[in-house]
Amino acid sequence: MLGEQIIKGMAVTARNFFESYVSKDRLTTVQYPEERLPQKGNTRQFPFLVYDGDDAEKGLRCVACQICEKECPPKCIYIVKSKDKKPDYKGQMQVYPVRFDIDLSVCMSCSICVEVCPFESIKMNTEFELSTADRFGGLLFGKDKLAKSNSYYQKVHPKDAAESDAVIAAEKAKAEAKAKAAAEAKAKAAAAAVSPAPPVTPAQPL
Amino acid sequence: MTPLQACLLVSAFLFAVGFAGAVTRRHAILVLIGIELMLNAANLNFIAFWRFGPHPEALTGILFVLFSMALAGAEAAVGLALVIAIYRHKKTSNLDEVKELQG
Amino acid sequence: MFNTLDQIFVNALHWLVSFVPEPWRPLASSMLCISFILMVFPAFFSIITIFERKGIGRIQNRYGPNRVGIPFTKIRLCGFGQFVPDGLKMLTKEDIVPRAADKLIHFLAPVVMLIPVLLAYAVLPFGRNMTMTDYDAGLLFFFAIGGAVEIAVFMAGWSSRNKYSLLGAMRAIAQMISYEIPLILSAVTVVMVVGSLKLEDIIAAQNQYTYGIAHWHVFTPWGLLGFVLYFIASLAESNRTPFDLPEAESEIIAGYFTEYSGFKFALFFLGEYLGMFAISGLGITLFLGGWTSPVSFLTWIPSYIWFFSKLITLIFVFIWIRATLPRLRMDQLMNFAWKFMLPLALINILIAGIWHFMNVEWQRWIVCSTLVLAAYVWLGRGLMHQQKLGKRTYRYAE
Amino acid sequence: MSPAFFITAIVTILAAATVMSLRNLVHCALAMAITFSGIAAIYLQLNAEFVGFAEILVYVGAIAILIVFAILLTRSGEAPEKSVLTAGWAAGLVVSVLVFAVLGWSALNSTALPTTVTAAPKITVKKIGEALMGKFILPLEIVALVLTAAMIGAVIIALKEDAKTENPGRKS
Repeated sequence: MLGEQIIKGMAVTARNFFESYVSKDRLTTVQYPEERLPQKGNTRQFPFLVYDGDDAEKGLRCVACQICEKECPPKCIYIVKSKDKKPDYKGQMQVYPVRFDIDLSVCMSCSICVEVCPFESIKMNTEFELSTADRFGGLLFGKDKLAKSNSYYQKVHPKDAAESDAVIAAEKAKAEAKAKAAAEAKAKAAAAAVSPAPPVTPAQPL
Repeated sequence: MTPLQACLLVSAFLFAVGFAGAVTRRHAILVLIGIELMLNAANLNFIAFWRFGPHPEALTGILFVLFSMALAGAEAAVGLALVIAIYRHKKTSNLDEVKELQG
Repeated sequence: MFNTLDQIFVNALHWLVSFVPEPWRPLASSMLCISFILMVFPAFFSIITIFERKGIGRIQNRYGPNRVGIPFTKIRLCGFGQFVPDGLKMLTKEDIVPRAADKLIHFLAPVVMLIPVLLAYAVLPFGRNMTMTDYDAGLLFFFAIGGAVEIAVFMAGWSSRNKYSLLGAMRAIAQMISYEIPLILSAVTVVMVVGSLKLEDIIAAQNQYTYGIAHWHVFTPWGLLGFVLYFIASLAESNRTPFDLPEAESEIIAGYFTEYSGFKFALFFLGEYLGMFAISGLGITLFLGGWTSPVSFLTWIPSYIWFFSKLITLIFVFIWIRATLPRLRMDQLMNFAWKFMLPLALINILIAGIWHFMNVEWQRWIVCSTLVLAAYVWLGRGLMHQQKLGKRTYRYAE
Repeated sequence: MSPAFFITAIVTILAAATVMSLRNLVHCALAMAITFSGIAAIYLQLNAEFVGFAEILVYVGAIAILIVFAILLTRSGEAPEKSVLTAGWAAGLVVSVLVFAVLGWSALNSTALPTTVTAAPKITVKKIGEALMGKFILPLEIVALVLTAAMIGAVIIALKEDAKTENPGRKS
């Protein structure tokens, strides 16, 4: 009979209408600013620089090797090396970047810089509410805005942070082992150097 | 100047305008509009005389106007159908050029 | 006490009018009635636009607007303040007039659209003796004024000098004309049974109760068929889905009001909704007993409450249908009007005649119900079976 | 001559004059619609409500749209360049002015006109219905026949005769 299908269709929409007030899984919309969906594990938005300890200047891991600058497809990283050096986490004297800019309006969050970085110093952040009034300067982040502490990194990407810390610990252990070996070699060499000239009396203790 | 005379004057003017339009204008549809106006002027007279006439309960004026409206509708329909048919044949609705008598 | 509550508006009107000196009284009372209508129904229009957006949202499993409550404050009112920013946006938008448009007619079209729609409210009975002007031929007045809207649609479509708006206007006029006939014929059945064109008499005829149920026309077989026909025709008359072809966004942008923006578009929008309220208001008066209460023990509720609650439920069904049914193609739309609605309306008049002259109580129920069912099924089968898709034929405009 | 009647009369007269004087045909059709609604308003003032509403329904609602459709179908929406008047327009104008003079004069000083202003007759739709069905039953049936014949005739005339006489110019 004419009109049966119309009534069936109306029944479906009516059920939708009343169930949306009753059952919870029908209405899946999230009221964005107030409620937020939990972020997925490997969320990545824009890169940031990691520093150890609490002082961004001293603890910055980046050694301005400019590999990420060369590898970045849209060329949105700009690094200026420093003249002097500062010790890095292994105690070696390394150059550090005086200026490390990333143009977030150009960056396409491909995280190639994270992959190529040999020093675990650049990672992907999960913060996306970066809207600014100024389209050019506002999204050009300098070193100060990019640097975040390692603890922040643990909080944002716990799993990757753990791996990165493990790598760094291993590096440090290897460096210390090498340093210890070098120290022993130096000690032996010093010992060897001392044995041919024993008569030199040690300096007078003040 | 009784209201009846006022109505008669208005309908006289409408009739004159309708007649002028029907006679002077070149376009076929405007002639039809002129005829409609003339019919309406006549209806206005009927209603005026019915309203101010001796015994309005006879309702002859009103019913005459109703029938004339029905006929005016039929006439407009047929007239416009003719105009469209002429336009389709001669590609013009200018009355001066529609002079041939055969089909 | 109930009667005072029921007549509260009427007494307020008389009290206010009594301040005016004697010769100006009728003018003052009509001015007050006009201001009442001009206040209530545009406010009703703004609320209904929010109900519509929230209702359609809920049907599609999402929230409707729920952010704007009282402007400039934090109160949300779950979205019921949305019409203020909407209205403001509509008013402050730039009013673009196409260069090739016919300025005068382009400007006049929304005005000519709004005048008949507002005039139609003069005849609707909102409550017990709350009709603004009670003409003896009130129903004819309503349909005469309703017919005058087509000229405004044509003016809008033609004056914007734009192919789509002209096409939209032609479709809208063709649709309005072909659905006006079933609309009027379904109202004729009510006039036949009640015997008068006066809307007050039509309501008085529906105001009696047997076993507590009101004598609404919709409870009689011919009345139900008439109401269904009237409802479908009023859907088409106010260009609502599934007959909203003239303003089908997907096909011809926005039909006849493509070239309108800002305040003129708001007027068209207002005109469409006010037309919808007027036609459903008349539908309520004709078939759903106007301001009478459905059951005898509820008559203490004031009459205008009944009218407006019925109006809201009818508008909800409009919204419900808009959220459900897809849009009809132009030939299906015309086919449905001329091959289904018109014959059914004519048969309905026959059935109403039989109903009127068979005065044996239960016999006429059976006869009329079977006739209604038979006609519906027979015409419905006729409509459903001829869906043979012939080769597509084209007619070129020469 | 109440002020309301005076205003409506002026509006109707002006609209009627513009109908015949405008160049663009669609403007004429819309001015015609205003004239018809003016006439309907005059009917209402003469207490002939039923006829006034019928006038709006028939003329403003239907015939105006019919004429506008005809204008569009015959492609005369734009104003023509050449003159809109026929050859012998002057004579026609003179005759129509004469017609108005004669009618006006006879209306103003004929003696047979009823001068008494009678009270507004209380007519109801029921009386019109009874008169239609009673005394005027024959004209009603004849008008019904005329209307059907006119409708069928109009459709046949306007029917596209691509079936019978093929227009050589156009491949259908």
